[in-house]
This record gives sequence, structure tokens and C-alpha cells, in this order.
Amino acid sequence: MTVLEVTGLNKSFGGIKATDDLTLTLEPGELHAVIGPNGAGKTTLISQLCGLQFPDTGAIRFLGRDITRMTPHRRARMGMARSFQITSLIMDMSVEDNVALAVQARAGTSFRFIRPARRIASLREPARAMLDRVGLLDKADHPTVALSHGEHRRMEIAIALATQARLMLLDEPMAGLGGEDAAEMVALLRSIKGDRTILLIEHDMDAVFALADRISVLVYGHIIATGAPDEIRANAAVQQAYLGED
Amino acid sequence: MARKILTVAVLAALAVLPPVFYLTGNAFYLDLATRLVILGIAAVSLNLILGFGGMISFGHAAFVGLGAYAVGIPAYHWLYYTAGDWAVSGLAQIPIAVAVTALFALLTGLICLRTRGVYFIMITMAFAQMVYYLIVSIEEYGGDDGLVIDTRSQLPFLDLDDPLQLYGLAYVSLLVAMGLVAMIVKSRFGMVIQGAKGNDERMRTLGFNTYAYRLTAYVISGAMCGYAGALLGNFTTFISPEMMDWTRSGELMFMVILGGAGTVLGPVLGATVFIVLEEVLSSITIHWHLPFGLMLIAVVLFVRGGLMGLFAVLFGGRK
Amino acid sequence: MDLTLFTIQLLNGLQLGLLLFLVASGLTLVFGILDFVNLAHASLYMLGAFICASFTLWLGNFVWGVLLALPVTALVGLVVERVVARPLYARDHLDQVLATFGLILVIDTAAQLIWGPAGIAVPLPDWLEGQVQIGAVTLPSFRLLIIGAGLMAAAGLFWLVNYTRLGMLIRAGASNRTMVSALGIDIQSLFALVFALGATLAGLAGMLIAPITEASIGMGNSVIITAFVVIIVGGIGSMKGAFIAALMIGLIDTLGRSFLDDIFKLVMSTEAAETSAPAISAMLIYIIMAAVLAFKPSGLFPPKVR
Amino acid sequence: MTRIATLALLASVASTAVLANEAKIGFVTTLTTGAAVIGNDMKNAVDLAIEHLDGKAGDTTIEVIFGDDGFAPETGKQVTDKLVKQDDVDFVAGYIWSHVLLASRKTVLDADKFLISANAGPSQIAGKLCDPNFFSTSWQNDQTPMAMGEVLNRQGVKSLYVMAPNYAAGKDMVAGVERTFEGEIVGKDLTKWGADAQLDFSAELAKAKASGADGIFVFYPGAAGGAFIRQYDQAGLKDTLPLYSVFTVDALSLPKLEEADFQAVLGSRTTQQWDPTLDNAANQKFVTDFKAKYGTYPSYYAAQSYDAIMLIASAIEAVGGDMDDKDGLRAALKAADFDSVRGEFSFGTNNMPVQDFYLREVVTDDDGTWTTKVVETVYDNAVDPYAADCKMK
Repeated sequence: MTVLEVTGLNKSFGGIKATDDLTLTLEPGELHAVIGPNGAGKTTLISQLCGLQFPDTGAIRFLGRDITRMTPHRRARMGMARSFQITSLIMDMSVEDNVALAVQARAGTSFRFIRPARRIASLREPARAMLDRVGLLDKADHPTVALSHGEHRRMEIAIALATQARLMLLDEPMAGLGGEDAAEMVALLRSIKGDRTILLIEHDMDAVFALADRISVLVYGHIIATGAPDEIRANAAVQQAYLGED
Repeated sequence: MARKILTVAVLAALAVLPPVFYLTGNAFYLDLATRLVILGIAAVSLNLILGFGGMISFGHAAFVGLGAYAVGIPAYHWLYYTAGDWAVSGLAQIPIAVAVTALFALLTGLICLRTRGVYFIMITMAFAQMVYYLIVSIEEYGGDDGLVIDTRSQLPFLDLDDPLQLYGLAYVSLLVAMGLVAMIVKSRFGMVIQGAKGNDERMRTLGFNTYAYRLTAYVISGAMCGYAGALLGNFTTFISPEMMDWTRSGELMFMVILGGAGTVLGPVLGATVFIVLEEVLSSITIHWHLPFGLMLIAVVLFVRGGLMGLFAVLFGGRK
Repeated sequence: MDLTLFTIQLLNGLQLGLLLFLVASGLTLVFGILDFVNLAHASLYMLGAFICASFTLWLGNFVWGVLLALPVTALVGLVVERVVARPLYARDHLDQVLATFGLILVIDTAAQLIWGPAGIAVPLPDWLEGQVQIGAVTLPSFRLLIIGAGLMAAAGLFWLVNYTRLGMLIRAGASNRTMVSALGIDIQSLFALVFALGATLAGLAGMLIAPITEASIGMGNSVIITAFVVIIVGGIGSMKGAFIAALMIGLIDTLGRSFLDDIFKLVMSTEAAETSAPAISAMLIYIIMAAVLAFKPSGLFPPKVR
Repeated sequence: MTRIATLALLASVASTAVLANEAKIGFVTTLTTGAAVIGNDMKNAVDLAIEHLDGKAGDTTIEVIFGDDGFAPETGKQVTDKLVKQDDVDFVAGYIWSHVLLASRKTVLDADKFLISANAGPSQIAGKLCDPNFFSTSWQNDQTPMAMGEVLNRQGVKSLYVMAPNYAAGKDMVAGVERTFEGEIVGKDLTKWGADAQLDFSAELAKAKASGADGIFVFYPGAAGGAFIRQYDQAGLKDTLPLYSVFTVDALSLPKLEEADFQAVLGSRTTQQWDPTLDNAANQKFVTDFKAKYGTYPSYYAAQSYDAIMLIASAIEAVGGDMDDKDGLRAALKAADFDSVRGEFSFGTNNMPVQDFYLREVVTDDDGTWTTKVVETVYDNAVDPYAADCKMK
């Protein structure tokens, strides 16, 4: 079954079209990248996918169900996870607490008032496992605010993983990463690939072409081309509209 | 560790000093301590949503007032009409106070929590103002003049007319309130509201219906404040809409911030310093609002994290 | 219903609304641009009234009193900005609420120490004392003056915000602070200027009300909450919102006070109407605010997303 | 436990010994906020009374401790608590506001001390809540407006517009005038009161004018009074809608109105149980010395406060300074054996004054100062309407 199916999505802000008749599908297990120049409407797209904004018209189907007007937390419970372009962690909590909250989100209701959450092994152990996977286990007890930018990006991945999501929406995970950090992130994403369905929104072309199964090119809110990396590289319209400028 | 010592020291001082004052003929200081402890409970419960949940309620005095009226109104009917003896029983009054304030928190929270930031600050205040004017308009219950509660709550094994027993009840209630808040903030529920304070969008995309969690926290906090109000009514034996004035809500907020928001002991410390300062300054000059206001500004400008923050800087307490 | 009375009440509501606008516009400017919650805004309203009253009694003329009091109030605003507000711009709203709450206590007490607790009645020149007859409607001339002054101030503000360089910076500052500082504008002076402007507007409102109600200690406390209701209903930072909400609140409050009991008498007993009408009309503006926020959590005219 | 009891006993013995030559009076009033203008006037009168007494009642030194209620019942109660429990005063006097008095009442009476109201007169305290240890040197809320209602009848006023703040005393005042006024009340406005009280009465005045009433009755104490008269003047109602007020025009508002030259108030009428022109020796001394010392006419608040101190002093003297002789003090207070500035003075069964009420008019005195003078006596030896509800004999 198709994981995500977006048809005819439109969204405008005061006359400016941020999303223009956008159509997109994600097949199970694929890593689908969306690229596009600045201001192409990538973040608006992801906000609509995760439910922080609603489209003006069009439909979004997730795992066969229409979620166009569903609230973010209900989408999340259906198995959609999102990482933020600008690091969006709970800074005054520890690294492990951040990830444990993601585990907790999957572990039934949190209207539980008595047992101390930090002593519940079924929350802490998976969280530590995820931190191990992204190489941050030794920083588990640190306050999040004390970590570096690269480490924050990796925490975002750990959190997305911890939610056990069927679909991960990754909003520029490489943003602001250089050299070693970037290489580590590519390796990390490659290790996840195949495990989960991933929609990757990214600026870093090297990373996109190294990781993606399919690529969609977004210009002025409209997808002008979709295909395998080689097809996109060869596409004249894409080169003109996007790669040419780069 | 240092923080634990401080907590024990403050609570021990509150347990021992006021009764000693009373027994040595300084009854007034026991009164002062009773007021302090009761307002401490209100501040502790405000702190649950303000300090831990990031919801800046500027209308918490309304809960205190409603709690007090929930004690006063049945007692009034018992005194002047034919309400049964249940009406002066604390076993009825206190549950009524808690239920009424919880319900009020639920109804107003449904609307308030749709808003954010300054809108939230102001709409909580608006609801408190509505209650204020509502009570003012009910002539039967004294309106603006307030209501004298001639009979305190009747409780088994306790005589609230005895200042020492009343203080004991308030003090134990404070311990329970602090324990409850400490338990709640460490629980899974507490992690969610703290997470939502830090980053609401993140929590929602993780799958938490943060609105429901905030609302629950708001109701718990309101009900605890209502309980404090029931105690306050018993203590002052007089209730008036004045208790719900927006400046009273401001004072509660100040206690929390002064002591240290987001800490369990902070609000108690804040209430203590507030009450003592008020007493000391007002006995020096009737224009005590001037130095008091200056101190308030200075605390905000220079003492970040309140007294608990200051303490942490001085003695290296763990955050 | 008596049409003449209704017209008079409309004008009275307009006058109240315009006074509210003067206070609320400064509040919303400071709030929208500086992101600063100033509970003590209405203390400047009170100070404006007292300063003007002192000058008026000293010079024997209200108009001179106002003209002299305006710059003095602006100066007070600058001092408050420098000493209390500026260190708090980067802080969260809670700190600002508390510090300015403290400022109210300080200014109220200081005013009592300077001017005494009694308050000052402000005399008007003879040409403002009388009444004006327009058709069947008689209005005190001073109230007409308030309406005129309020409309002029509103127009001036509208012009300032929409057609001047300063206004452009103000609007830009509201939506994108970093951009303005990137343009090489001294953002600190801009903020100080905006704060002083807000203080002056609030002071002017105080000066205009003083001949009606006297300058009195604590007069600010009665207006600050209403002013906040206005800007919350209008949408914080929106001048248009503040204007419309101020007129709305002014009219609703006045008409509620005038006609609510008559309306209630249609559906309930006279006695019930007489007790419930004052209570409801006192609560009316809060009920409206709650209703607006229930449906539009960011007010009627939320400024564009930052 | 025995040890503590012994200590307490010793302490009480010791305190009796000290107190034999000293009596303490706590005086609660409003010394901050805008209402402090009233409190200061009362404090001035108390200071003058102590001066006239030379600080002594008989051989007993009188000490007065002032407390500020901040215009809030809760604060007033706290201050009273402190006076009673910490300062251990023998009498607590003062109280401008009904709600502050009601809030503080229990503290004083439970401690078996004497409570003397120098202004507030809520109906409860005159009726159901009357107490042998409570006395008033002022009036019951309803009485002054009742006298005004009577005046209106005598002047042939047929229809009346009524305005008052929407709080308990305001409603009492309205009830009082309705109790005696025989004409028709054509309109009534209860305006917002409290911390954000309504001071702009444009809408109400417009309604009052449109109602076509013969006169307007108002009750606006403190700063609101000045504001009301100002707007009444601006609205040009002086000739069409004569003003009849209670507790609105007084010696506190008149100097301000005079300074701002608001002529409309001259000639307006108000009822009261006292006036600076009352012709008795105590009053002449009080008014002359008050003016000499403070430069203004005393207000009725001041007169009542002065009487409160004189009443207490007469009781202390009667028991020879023995503050433990509660029965003696009570009887002496009840006897009211002192020269009141209002002239003839006695207490009714409920310990409220039985006294005359006068109609006063705002006039200019020989020095050109605005003040009031008595026009006629409305009631002789009036008893308040709640006395019957009081169970005391």
C-alpha cells in the first residue's frame, strides 16, 4: 500500500501561492527526497503533511486514510514522525528525557500521575538504545542545550526513530552541518534507510543524490519533476529551473 | 543535596517556630504563619502550571476566592436559613470547594488554553474579573461588603477555632500539596506538561494532545487553589470579592517567581519572604508599597531564577 | 426608545472609545513592536493627568497645561524606558508583567507622596465649560473636544504609521526586528521613541479625562485592564484592531450601562432587571473578550505572522 | 505545660500592673490610596482630640496606634488582628468602610475588647450582629438618606432620579431614600465601584436628564463625589435637575471644588447628623482649633473620630483607668457621658447613636471659604430602623 498520497494540494498566504497543485506519493520503504530552491515551499509542504497547517484545497492520505484535516498529534499516533529544520528540541530537558518522551508517546496514555517517569525501564531502555544508534549514548544525561549543533541534528533522528514511525518527515537534517558531522549524518540516514519510509527535504545535493531512491523537484510550490536520481540529473527542465542556478 | 537541606530547614522552621511564638504569647505571629502557609499552598499549585507547565495564569486569585465562598455560602445558609448541619461540616465544604474550582477551571480552561502567550495571561485575568463582578453583584452574599463566616468548618478530631490546630491542618496540607506537585511533575504526565512548556509543537508532532494535558494540569492546579481558598476562608472567617482582585493574582505570581518558578520549594520560600517583607515594611512606613515595588523590580531584573536560583548560585544546588 | 437619548449615548460611547484608543494605541505599539508587556502603561496616564493638573493650576489655563504636560510626560516615558523597560526587552512576558506590576506600586505611591492622596480637580476655561446644542442633542462642549482630539490623534497615528519613514520602520520593526537592525537603524533609539510616543498618548488621555473625573491616585488601575481588553480583542500590535476594538468596547460599555436594564425589563421582573443589569454591564467587556478569544484566539485583527 | 501556664500568668499580672496607668487605642482607617484623604482627616481629628485631652483620661495616659486598612477588608482585618493580638490595645476605633468593619468585627469582639465605629454603619451591625462591646459615634447607613427622602417630601419633589455606586453601602443609601421618599423614582443607576470604579457618568447623566425628574439624588463618597459634581456642572443640569446628595459634598471635596471654581455645588443640599456651624461649646472649640491647626474645615469623618476618642476617654476616666473592669467600661461607654460635637447624644438599645439629622446647604463663609451651614432640622432624636432586629435590651 502507498504510504503517503498527496493530491492537488494548494495553500496560499495573502495571495502568494506557497503550495500550488502539488501531487506526491511515497511507496513503502523508499527514501524520497524533495529538493528545490529557497522559497520553493518546502517547509510549508512539510507543515501541511504533519498537520501544523491545513491546506486550502487538496487531499493528503496516509496509510490509506484521509488525514487532510487531522490534528498533528493524531497523525503522529498513526505513525508519522517529523524532524524540524530549525532544531526543535526541549532544551531545558536532558538528552535522554527528550528521546524518552518520544518513546512515551508510543507507550499508551500519559495520563499517569504516580510513578516517576525516569524510573520506568520500558521508557528509558528504548530511549538509550536509540541514543546508542545515533552515537549519543555517552551524552544521555547532559542537558540538551549543552550539545553541539551536529549532535542536536542526530537527536532529531533518534527522536524520529523512537516514535516507531512508519513515515519519517525529515526537514533538512543536514542543515548547518559541515565536514565530519555531515558525513556522520549521511551514514546514519543510510543505516535507517529501508527500515522506514522517509520523506527527506534537503538542500545538500551530494547527500540527496547519495541517499534518495526517488527525487521530486519543487519550484514555486509546484513539483516539476519526479524520478530516480539519474533521471532528475538528466532532466532539462530541472537543470534550467534549479540546478542551473546553483 | 544542598537543596534538600534547605527544604528540610524551611519546612522544619515552619513546623516549629509559629507554635513556639504562639505559646510564648505572640499569637499574632501564628496568624501570620497561617496566612503564609495557606498562600504557600496556593502558590505551590499555581507553580504547577506556571513553573512546570509554562501557563502564566493571571487569574488564580479567582480560584482562591471561589474556594473561600464555597465554604462561606453553605455556612451562611446554615446560619440564616435552614440548611442542615452538613453545611458547616468540612467534610462537605472542602469537597464542594474543590469540585467547584475544578469545574470552573475546566470550563474556563477549555477557552483559555486555546490561546497562547499574552493572550493567555489576559484571558485568565478576564475570567477572574468576571467572577469578581459576579460575586459583587450577589447582594445575598454580601456583594462588595463580603461575607462574615461566623462558624468555621466542623471536622472530626479537629477544632479549627483553635489557632494551633488550624495551623497544623494548613501546615500538613502544605506538605501534601508539595508532595503532590513533586510527584506529578516527575510522573509521565509531568514530563508531558514540562515538554509542552519547552516546545509545544514538538510535543504535538510526537503524538501528544498537549491541549488535554495542559487542561488537566490547569484543573488540578485550580482545584488545589480552591482547597487553599477553603482554608483561607476558615482562617480569616471573612470573605470578600477583594480576594479575587487582579492584584491578588499578581501577588501569587510574584510569590512563585520570587521563590523560583519550576521548583517545588520555591513558591513556599517566595510566600514566606513576601509575607514577612510585607509585615516588616508596613510596620516601618505606611508607604511601604514604594520600597516593596522597587524590590519587586530589582528581583526581576537581578535575581534570575528567584531565591532558589540565588541559592543554587551560592551553594551549588543541583538543578 | 428615545432617539435623542440614543444619539447622546452613541456620542458618549464614541468619546469613551476614543479615550480608550489613546491608551490602547500606545499599549499596542509598545507591545507589538517592542514585544513588551507594560502593566504600568496606565501609570503614565495617571502621571499625565497629575502633571497637567499641576501646570493648569499654576498657569491658570488648561490648554497651556496640556501643551506643557505633553513633553514632560514624554520625558517621563523615556526615563521609564531607559531604567525599567530596556533591560527587560529580551526577557519573557512573565518578567515584564512582574516588573511593571512593581512599577505601578512605585509610581502610585510616589504620586501620593508628591501630590497627596486627595486628587486634583482641573478647571476648564469658560469656552469649554458650557454645552453645545446640535439639533435636539445637548452635549457638554468639553466632551465634544475629547471626541475631536481623539479623532485627530487617531488620524495622526494612522498617518504616522502608514505614511512616514518612522512609521515604515515601526511596521518593519514589528514584523522583522533583525531586518531593521540590519538596515543600520539604531533600534534602541527607535524603541525609546516608540515607548515615549506610547507614554505621551496615554498621558494625553489622562489629561483629557482629568477635567471630568479629576486627577486621582490609582486612576490608572481602572483603565489599564480595559485597555488590555481592547488590545487583546483587537489583536496585539494591530493599530486598526485597537481602534475598532476601542470604539466597540466604548460603545458596548456605554450602551450597556444605558439600556441594559430597560432591555432586561422586557424579559424579567423590574427588580431582577435592576439587580442583574449593573452586574452584567460590569462584566460585559470581559464576556466579549472571552467570546472573541474563544473563536479567534489571536484577536479580531491578528497582525501578520512574524 | 504548667511552666508555660505559670509564665502566662506572670505575664498577665505584669501587664495589669503596667496598664493601670496606660490605655491603648487602636485606630484603623485608610492612610494610603486615594481614600487616604478621608483617613488623614480622621487621623488629624484624633490627634486634636488627644491634644485637647492633654494625652490623658483622668490619670491614665492614652496611647493611640494607627493602622492602615489600604481600602481593603482583608488588609483591614490583618491590621486589626495585629492591634488586638500583638499591640494588645483596649479599644479598636475608626473604620470608614462597612466591609472593613464587618471583616474586622469578630477579631475585636472575640478578644473581649471594645469596638467603636467612627464612620461605617452597616445594617447588620445595628441589627442582627449587634454586640454589647460595639458602639458607634456615627450613624446607621440608611439614616442619612432617609432624612434626605423626608426633605424631598417637604420640598414637594414629586419625581426623583437616583444614582449610587453598585456596592452594599450604595444599595443601603438607595434603600434609605426609597424608604421615606413618597414621590416616584423615575430612574435608577447603580454604577461600577471598586478598584476600577466608573468615574465618567456621561451616560447616566444623559439618562437622568431625559427622565424629566424633579431632582437627582446621589451618593458618591470620596473622589467619585468631586468627579460627579464636575460632570453635573458640565452637563448644565443645575437649573433643570437640582442635586440632593448624601456623603458626596463634604469638607474634603469642597476645598478642591473651590480651587477649581466649580460653582455648581454652591447651594446644593445634603443631610447629615453634624455640621461645623452647630452651636455648642464642644463643637465651636473643635472646629476653631481644627481650622487653626490644619487650615481647613473638619469633615464629618473628623467630627465622628473626635467624638470616638472623647467617648473612650470618658469611659476610661469613669473606671479610674482600670482597664480590666470591662463591665465598668461597658456601662460608661453606654452612658455616653461626654460633650459630643453634635450636641445632645445618647445610645439606643443597639449602641447606635440616637441623634438629630439636619439639612445642610453649601455656602460661602465670611472668609469666602466654601462650607456648609444648617438649614433646618429634619429629624429629632432619630432611632435607626434596624434597632428592632437587635436582641440586646
